Amino acid sequence: MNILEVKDLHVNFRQDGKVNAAVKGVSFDIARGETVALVGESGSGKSVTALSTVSLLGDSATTEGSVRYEGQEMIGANKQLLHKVRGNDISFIFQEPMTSLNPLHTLQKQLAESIELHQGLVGTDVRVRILELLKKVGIRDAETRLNSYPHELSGGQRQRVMIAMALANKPDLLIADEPTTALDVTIQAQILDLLADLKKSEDMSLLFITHDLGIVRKIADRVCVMKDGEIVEHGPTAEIFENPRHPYTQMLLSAESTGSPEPVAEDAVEIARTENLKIWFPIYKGLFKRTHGYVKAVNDASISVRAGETVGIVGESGSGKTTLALAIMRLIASEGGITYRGEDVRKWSVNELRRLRSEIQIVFQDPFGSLSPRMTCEQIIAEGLTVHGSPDGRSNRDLVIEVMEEVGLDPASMHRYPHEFSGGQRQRIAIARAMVLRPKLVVLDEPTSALDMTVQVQIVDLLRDLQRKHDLAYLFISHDLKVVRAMSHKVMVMKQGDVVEIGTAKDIFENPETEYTRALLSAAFDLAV
Amino acid sequence: MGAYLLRRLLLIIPTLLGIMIINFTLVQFVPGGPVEQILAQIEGEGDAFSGFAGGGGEIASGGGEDGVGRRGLPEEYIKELERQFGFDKPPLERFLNMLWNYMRLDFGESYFRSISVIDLVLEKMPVSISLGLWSTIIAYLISIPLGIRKAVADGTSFDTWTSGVIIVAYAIPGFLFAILLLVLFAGGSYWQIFPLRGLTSEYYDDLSAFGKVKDYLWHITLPVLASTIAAFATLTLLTKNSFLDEIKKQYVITARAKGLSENRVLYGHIFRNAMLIVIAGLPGVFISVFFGSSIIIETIFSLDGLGRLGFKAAVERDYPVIFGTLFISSLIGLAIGILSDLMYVFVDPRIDFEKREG
Amino acid sequence: ADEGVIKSHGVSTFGELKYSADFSHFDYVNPDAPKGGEFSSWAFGTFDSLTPYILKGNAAIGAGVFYDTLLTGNLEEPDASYGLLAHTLEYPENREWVIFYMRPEAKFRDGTPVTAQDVVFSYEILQDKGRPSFKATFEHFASVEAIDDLTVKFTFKPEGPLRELLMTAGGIPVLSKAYYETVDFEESSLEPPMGSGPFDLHSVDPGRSIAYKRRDDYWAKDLPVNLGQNNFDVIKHEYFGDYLAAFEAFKGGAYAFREEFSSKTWATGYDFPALDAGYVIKETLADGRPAGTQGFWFNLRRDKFADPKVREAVALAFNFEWSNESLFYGLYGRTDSFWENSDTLQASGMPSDAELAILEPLRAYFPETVFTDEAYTPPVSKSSDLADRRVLRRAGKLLDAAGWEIADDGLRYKEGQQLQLEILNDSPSFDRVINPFVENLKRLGIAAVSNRVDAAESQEREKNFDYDMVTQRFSMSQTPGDELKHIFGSQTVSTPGSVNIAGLSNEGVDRLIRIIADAKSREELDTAVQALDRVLRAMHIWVPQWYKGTHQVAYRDVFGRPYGDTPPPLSLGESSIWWWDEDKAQKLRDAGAL
Amino acid sequence: MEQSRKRFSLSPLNQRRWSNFKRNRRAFWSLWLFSLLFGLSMFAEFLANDKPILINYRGEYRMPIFSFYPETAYGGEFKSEAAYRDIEVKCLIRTGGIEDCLDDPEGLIEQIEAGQGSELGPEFSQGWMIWPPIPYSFNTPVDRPGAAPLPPNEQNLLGTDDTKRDVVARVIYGFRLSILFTLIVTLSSSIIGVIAGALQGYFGGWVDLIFQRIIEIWASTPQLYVIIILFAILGRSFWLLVVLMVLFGWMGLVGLVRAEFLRARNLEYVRAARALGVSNWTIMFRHMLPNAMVATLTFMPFIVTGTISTLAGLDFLGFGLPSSAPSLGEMTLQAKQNLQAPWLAFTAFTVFAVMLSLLVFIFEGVRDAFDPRKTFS
Ligand SMILES: Nc1ncnc2c1ncn2[C@@H]1O[C@H](COP(=O)(O)OP(=O)(O)OP(=O)(O)O)[C@@H](O)[C@H]1O
Ligand SMILES: Nc1ncnc2c1ncn2[C@@H]1O[C@H](COP(=O)(O)OP(=O)(O)OP(=O)(O)O)[C@@H](O)[C@H]1O
Ligand SMILES: [Mg+2]
Ligand SMILES: [Mg+2]
Repeated sequence: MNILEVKDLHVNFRQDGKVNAAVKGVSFDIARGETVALVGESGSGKSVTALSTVSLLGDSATTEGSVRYEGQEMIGANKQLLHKVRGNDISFIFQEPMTSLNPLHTLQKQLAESIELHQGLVGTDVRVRILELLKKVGIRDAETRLNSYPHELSGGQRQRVMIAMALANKPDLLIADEPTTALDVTIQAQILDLLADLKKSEDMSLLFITHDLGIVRKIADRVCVMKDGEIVEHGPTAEIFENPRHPYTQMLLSAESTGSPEPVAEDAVEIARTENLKIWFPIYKGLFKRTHGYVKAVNDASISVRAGETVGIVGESGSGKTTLALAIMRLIASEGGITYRGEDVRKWSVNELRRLRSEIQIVFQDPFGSLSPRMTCEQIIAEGLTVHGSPDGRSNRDLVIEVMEEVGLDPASMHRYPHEFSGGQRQRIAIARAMVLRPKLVVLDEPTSALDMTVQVQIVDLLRDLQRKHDLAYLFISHDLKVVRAMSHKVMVMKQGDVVEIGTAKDIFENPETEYTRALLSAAFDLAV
Repeated sequence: MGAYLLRRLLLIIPTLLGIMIINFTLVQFVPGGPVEQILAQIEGEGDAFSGFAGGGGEIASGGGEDGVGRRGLPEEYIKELERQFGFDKPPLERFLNMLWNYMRLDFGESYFRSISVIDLVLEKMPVSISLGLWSTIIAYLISIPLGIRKAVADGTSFDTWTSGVIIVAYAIPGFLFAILLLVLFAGGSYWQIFPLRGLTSEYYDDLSAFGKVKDYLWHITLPVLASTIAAFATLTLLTKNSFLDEIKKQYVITARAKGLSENRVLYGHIFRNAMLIVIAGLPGVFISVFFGSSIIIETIFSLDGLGRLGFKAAVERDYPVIFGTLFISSLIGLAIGILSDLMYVFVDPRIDFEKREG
Repeated sequence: ADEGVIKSHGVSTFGELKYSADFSHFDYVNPDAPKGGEFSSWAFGTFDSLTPYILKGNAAIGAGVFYDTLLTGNLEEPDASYGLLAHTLEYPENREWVIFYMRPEAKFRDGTPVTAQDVVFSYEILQDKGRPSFKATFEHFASVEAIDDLTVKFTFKPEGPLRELLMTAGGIPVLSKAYYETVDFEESSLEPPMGSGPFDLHSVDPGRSIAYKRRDDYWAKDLPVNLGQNNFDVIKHEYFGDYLAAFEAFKGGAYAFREEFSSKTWATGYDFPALDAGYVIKETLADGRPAGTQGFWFNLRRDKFADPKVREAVALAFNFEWSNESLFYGLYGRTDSFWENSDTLQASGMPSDAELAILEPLRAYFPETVFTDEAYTPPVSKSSDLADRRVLRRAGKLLDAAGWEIADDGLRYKEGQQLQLEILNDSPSFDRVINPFVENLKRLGIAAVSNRVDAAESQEREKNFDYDMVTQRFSMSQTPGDELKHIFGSQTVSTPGSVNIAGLSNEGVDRLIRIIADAKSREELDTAVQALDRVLRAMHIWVPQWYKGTHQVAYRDVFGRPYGDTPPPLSLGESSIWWWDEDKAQKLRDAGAL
Repeated sequence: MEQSRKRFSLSPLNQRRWSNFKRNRRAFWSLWLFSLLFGLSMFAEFLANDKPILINYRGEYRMPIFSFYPETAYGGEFKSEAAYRDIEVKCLIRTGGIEDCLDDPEGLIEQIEAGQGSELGPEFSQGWMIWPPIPYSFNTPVDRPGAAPLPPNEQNLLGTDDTKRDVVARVIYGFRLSILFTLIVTLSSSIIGVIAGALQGYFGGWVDLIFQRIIEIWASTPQLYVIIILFAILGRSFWLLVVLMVLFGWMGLVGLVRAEFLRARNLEYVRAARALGVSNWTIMFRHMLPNAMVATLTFMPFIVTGTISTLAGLDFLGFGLPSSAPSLGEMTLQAKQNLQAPWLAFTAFTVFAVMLSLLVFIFEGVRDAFDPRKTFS
């Protein structure tokens, strides 16, 4: 019996009288205990389809068609039914974990809420259950983390909280929208195992939306391929992978970031370096917020990057990569030396720093959060230009159009607000914003996590292209080791705030020194096989 | 945070000092002083309230007591008065004296009554608390849920008509409304349902506990109604707009996806995010509960509260009362300011007060 | 006794007394008035003390009822006093001292006798610690001594206004010395103070109401001066913070007697159910006292007002008739004299021979019109239009004559100086009177403005004579005397804080005041006052305003009173000589209106 | 659309906002109505005045609203400004300055009306005047018999106030005065307040600490005394009150804006803007302010009316504008003192209610237009 049947689903967004069709007649179903993967182009309507199953789209969307959960019609269903089904029967893991948690509630509160609501547990039982869940999703020191707020967590940690929340009530159907994008491969494997367990023990069904075809191949029973709001092809996983019929599917399957970066010139100047960088976050306790201990995000990181060089930073989730990136950008306070082109920027005043900003750029791990909600795409991308002037005297508008095309965004959508884009589109806006300034050094924090393979290839090519042309230096943070390998000259491996290994990409990937790196690599490349 | 708090607490001292200096200096330049007030009183003038309390006689007051109006006060007695008030001393000396006394929490006595400033304030508190407490409670109890409902029902006819009602209510000048209530429901021409003045009846002390409560509520109905009528608009619309800002955010969808009921989503999740300003304003509201005052409503309903006290002291140049109440209320205000900043952090733990640069 | 020493049961300014020593009661009372019932009225604002006579605290209205005085007045004779605590007084013809012989039966409320020591004590403490006005009152007292327990002697400074001082002495409230040994006189309190007066405290609800109850054991209740008075068992004053609320309360029956001072309320407010049903009576009764001397006073200290023509012109711009009709419901009369509403004191027509006899020697000091014209009366303007062309024409001519010519901008200048006029005002209810006046002044080309300030500022500016024109009212005595020199005399012209608002400094006026103060008989006095009135009016030192020679009252129909439509000239005596009429009250009760 | 872009050269975002705003009919019409009323009131002198708009006197055109003419310029007797409402002056103008007007104006006017003007002799030269629809200014006493306040009739559509001045005229001028006053005050104090709050919230640290203390000190200054002192020194005037109100009014928003900024400065997009090298100023006002404006925008209409009410309150207590000034506050006070004249209360209330509703609706529209997530059908 099918647990979910979607028939001829249409979703339209109204905006300024215009209608924008995001989903155009999608039909599929999921049987009990089955895993269906929804793959496809970024912006093709996967998330929208998922959200519309339990009416979670905003007012601006009109949904037509039929979504039946265990035979009950969900579109236009009454509140009681929706409240009962949501969270208990159908659980969600949202694509953007960074913004999906209530910023003012502690982990414990957010997790406890659904447990209390649907399971009727109270008191210590809840706590026990929460700890159990957190352990399952691989969060270390779960106990000390219970009172953390979302902003104190790394991207991967937040994503795991989301997962724990979704699994808390042992749902019948789990809709997972890119659930592992922010996770390193070992954790990813752990999560996937967990899901598989649950599937087996609870007969859980799974709608899995992802760009990672490796995962699809590993866990999905069936695959639906979406493009432009329609399902262009579907069938059993093996079949699709062996024998893709639709040209887009074929393209998607064949796309892979390969190759390696151009070698760096011997005499390339050093753009930036850090020396023994240390970032500890104090843990506060009590009403008066006395410092109680420290989260040692980064302990002792020394790193250097030269013009035209890409340094890949990999490491388990929560190992301090983002923190390190932010510190290099001087966006958070740190101890230790940071030099930029040989100058010690720590002593720089705010104004001097600002000059620096046109040359070093960052793509944030949380694209949604990093886009001003009340500025349009165009304004956001052009912002840097208005500050620093456009590099070659062309009008901002032209440059914006150009860079949007480069990252694969439709320039026609440049007057939209960030929330009107898909996850992958937002990520590309963030990349466009950084690249339009033609900086010297770009810190890329998970820049491809929400991109499907075709776009990812396009972006990787673009980055390499720019690097070649302009001698750019990249600090490339990613869990996707394939992309790292394709991009990096040097790789740095981090673990719990420590740099465990650093070396050329070749060395690291071929002769990892530490056990940790080896585990990472094997997890990553085993999966791919 | 501890250091910040300490800093804030220590800064209270210079702030208070600054307030007192500014005020003291200012007062030196105000035309007329308590002596003039006494002269005016002796001549039968100088009631601060008759002007807007409807004392519109065209026969000027004059003459005053004992025919002094016909005679005027000899200059030396004016001097004597000044000496009594201490105005013969140089300002600096007076100021330092005052500070020294205040440091010992001795706020002195009113120039015009044998009552210490503290007792005077305490005497007026019941009225102010009655007005402040009830109207605040009513305003909050109605405005916040209403605002939330309006946010949820944004653009519907419910939203429209409630807006209409609260706006019209806001637009009614409070004192006009008060007068209207008084004439209609307490006056001698229409319905004599409510009492005209006061907080309690004369025979209050003889009433049973329940009777006392009833009597009290019966008395404050009209004044509270009059002072609350305008209070809904801002709070309701603020609530509504704050909610509108949050209601479509991603985390709300998460909350909904958990299967929470609409009310739990609204009150459990959005509320804290949306209402930072309202919640953090609560300590401030606390002040208005205790020191809330409206001269005009107090006047119309013959209530003797802090509103009248303050205005009277200002007009009569009753400096001990002015400075005393100023000092007390500033002190409380500064403390409340700290509290309210702490509330920010309590509501939104991401907030801190440290220096941030570009 | 010495020659020329007078011993009497009473005294008046010129010695004449209507009632002889053996009178049984005042004519205007009903000696058999029934006792009982309650009289209630209202008061504005709040009170917080029961101790009058000191600066601190806002004493409840009527708080003087706790005390007796040595002498007491009545409601017929403006300046006669009869013994109350004193049965006899003794004074020389020049009135430089007075001895009061006190009644031995006089007792304080606690039963202790009232003695001469108490009188001395009262004088001293009032002088030392009482309201500063007592200092002014006692300015010319030289000494007060108790000759024995029941005899007290006041001695006055010879330069003082001896004619009145002994009556002033007789008016001192007598406090209990013993009582103030334990109680601090200077601190205000809500404890009823110790006195020998006819009332005791009935109830007090701070800030809201005060009620006094008649003392049945009042030692003096059967004295002739008290007979037929103090008829109510309880006298109550309800306090309201708002005039309208007070009026509403009256309509609703919260208190029984109300005198209306607002022309608007009188004209528009009195049509409520209780009145229509006849439960409330509305009456206009004659007021026999001189009306207050109310007007806009020029500040003659300022050069621009030096020329009387300017002052007259400005006065012409005030259209009383229009104001009366448009703003006051026609309820007021125009004031033209400084002793308006007094037949005997105000000047009229051409000066009489007697007046001339006083005025002639001073001719040089006064404008010629004093002798050639009838006493000045402001012309009657049209009431239909604010601006009466005829009157404004006259005013314009006067200004032209004074050298203030209109320039091309329509404003008046003299020697490059603009004619400006600021009317200082501290009463919001006067705005509507002053603004039209200002409009008219502007039509004359005077740059006039109305400036409203708060009471203390106004007081400060008045104290320092920093104004062009200001509204002031003096309640003039029936028996004017030495005090006139404070208002019109040159001695006070530059004393800050004096009541010489106009800044008058005229030798002739000073001499006239002297004559008034020295008048030996009422006729002499009347003539002299008339002469002064005539002179002052001719000098145009003010813009006279208006007066009301009546009491406008409304009351529940529960009272009886000893007179019909003509009350005693000095007061209605509503709370003292009226009484509670149980029959009427019963009728109202039956009708459910009480 | 194309055209409007050229005319205002709106950015596409602002176009989107503007079209969103327009789609909110209520807000849109409120804006129109408000602009209309405001615009009309700017021409108050032509709507309600005690001087004619245009005079033809002996063939010469005169506009007394702009220029000063003494009565003598019309053949009259006074050298001060002609009182055009006087029947005598009217007669003078219509007859071309015939002196008999000063004695029997009614008769002469009748004669002209009967068409026998030419019989008045060679001096006669027919003139005319165009009067504003309401022939009273805010301070003109109305020539109607009876005691003020007079009830409405065809001569005074809303009756007169307690000084016998036409209420319609006073409302027109009062509206202008109040609106101008409040717009200037609100605008200035909001700008100052928002900037101050933004600086404090954004920078935090000592900037915040010191600034807050200054505000605390300043806020405890007794306004009433400052007003009294400055009035005593400088005299009562509109501009002085404006300055005073701004001086004390700007603190109202500081707390709110500060709080919003304290929160917003931690958000990721601020960090992103910082990473872009955007200046602090731009971050504050381009990135954060639009997101931290909820409270400000909500409060704005209330600040506007609140300012009017404060002005009214000051008038009420006697520390406001000069009493002859046409203030809505004075009208409310009169309404309270003259309950027997309900037209005063009615007028005051209506003016306030209309003004407030319009403002609230307008600002609601603005808020919605700036809300990226708001959808319009
Ligand atoms: N609120 C909205 N208003 C208007 N358009 C929207 C809105 N939300 C999404 N869209 C559009 O709908 C389309 C589908 O979006 P959706 O989020 O489903 O994409 P997706 O398949 O999940 O892509 P990604 O893999 O990048 O997350 C996109 O083109 C997006 O721009
Ligand atoms: N503001 C903060 N306060 C306290 N702890 C923090 C804060 N920000 C980050 N941390 C902690 O610092 C550690 C490193 O976080 P960081 O975001 O650098 O991880 P990451 O390597 O980027 O991980 P991911 O791959 O999951 O994004 C984490 O344990 C995180 O919880
Ligand atoms: Mg998506
Ligand atoms: Mg990270």
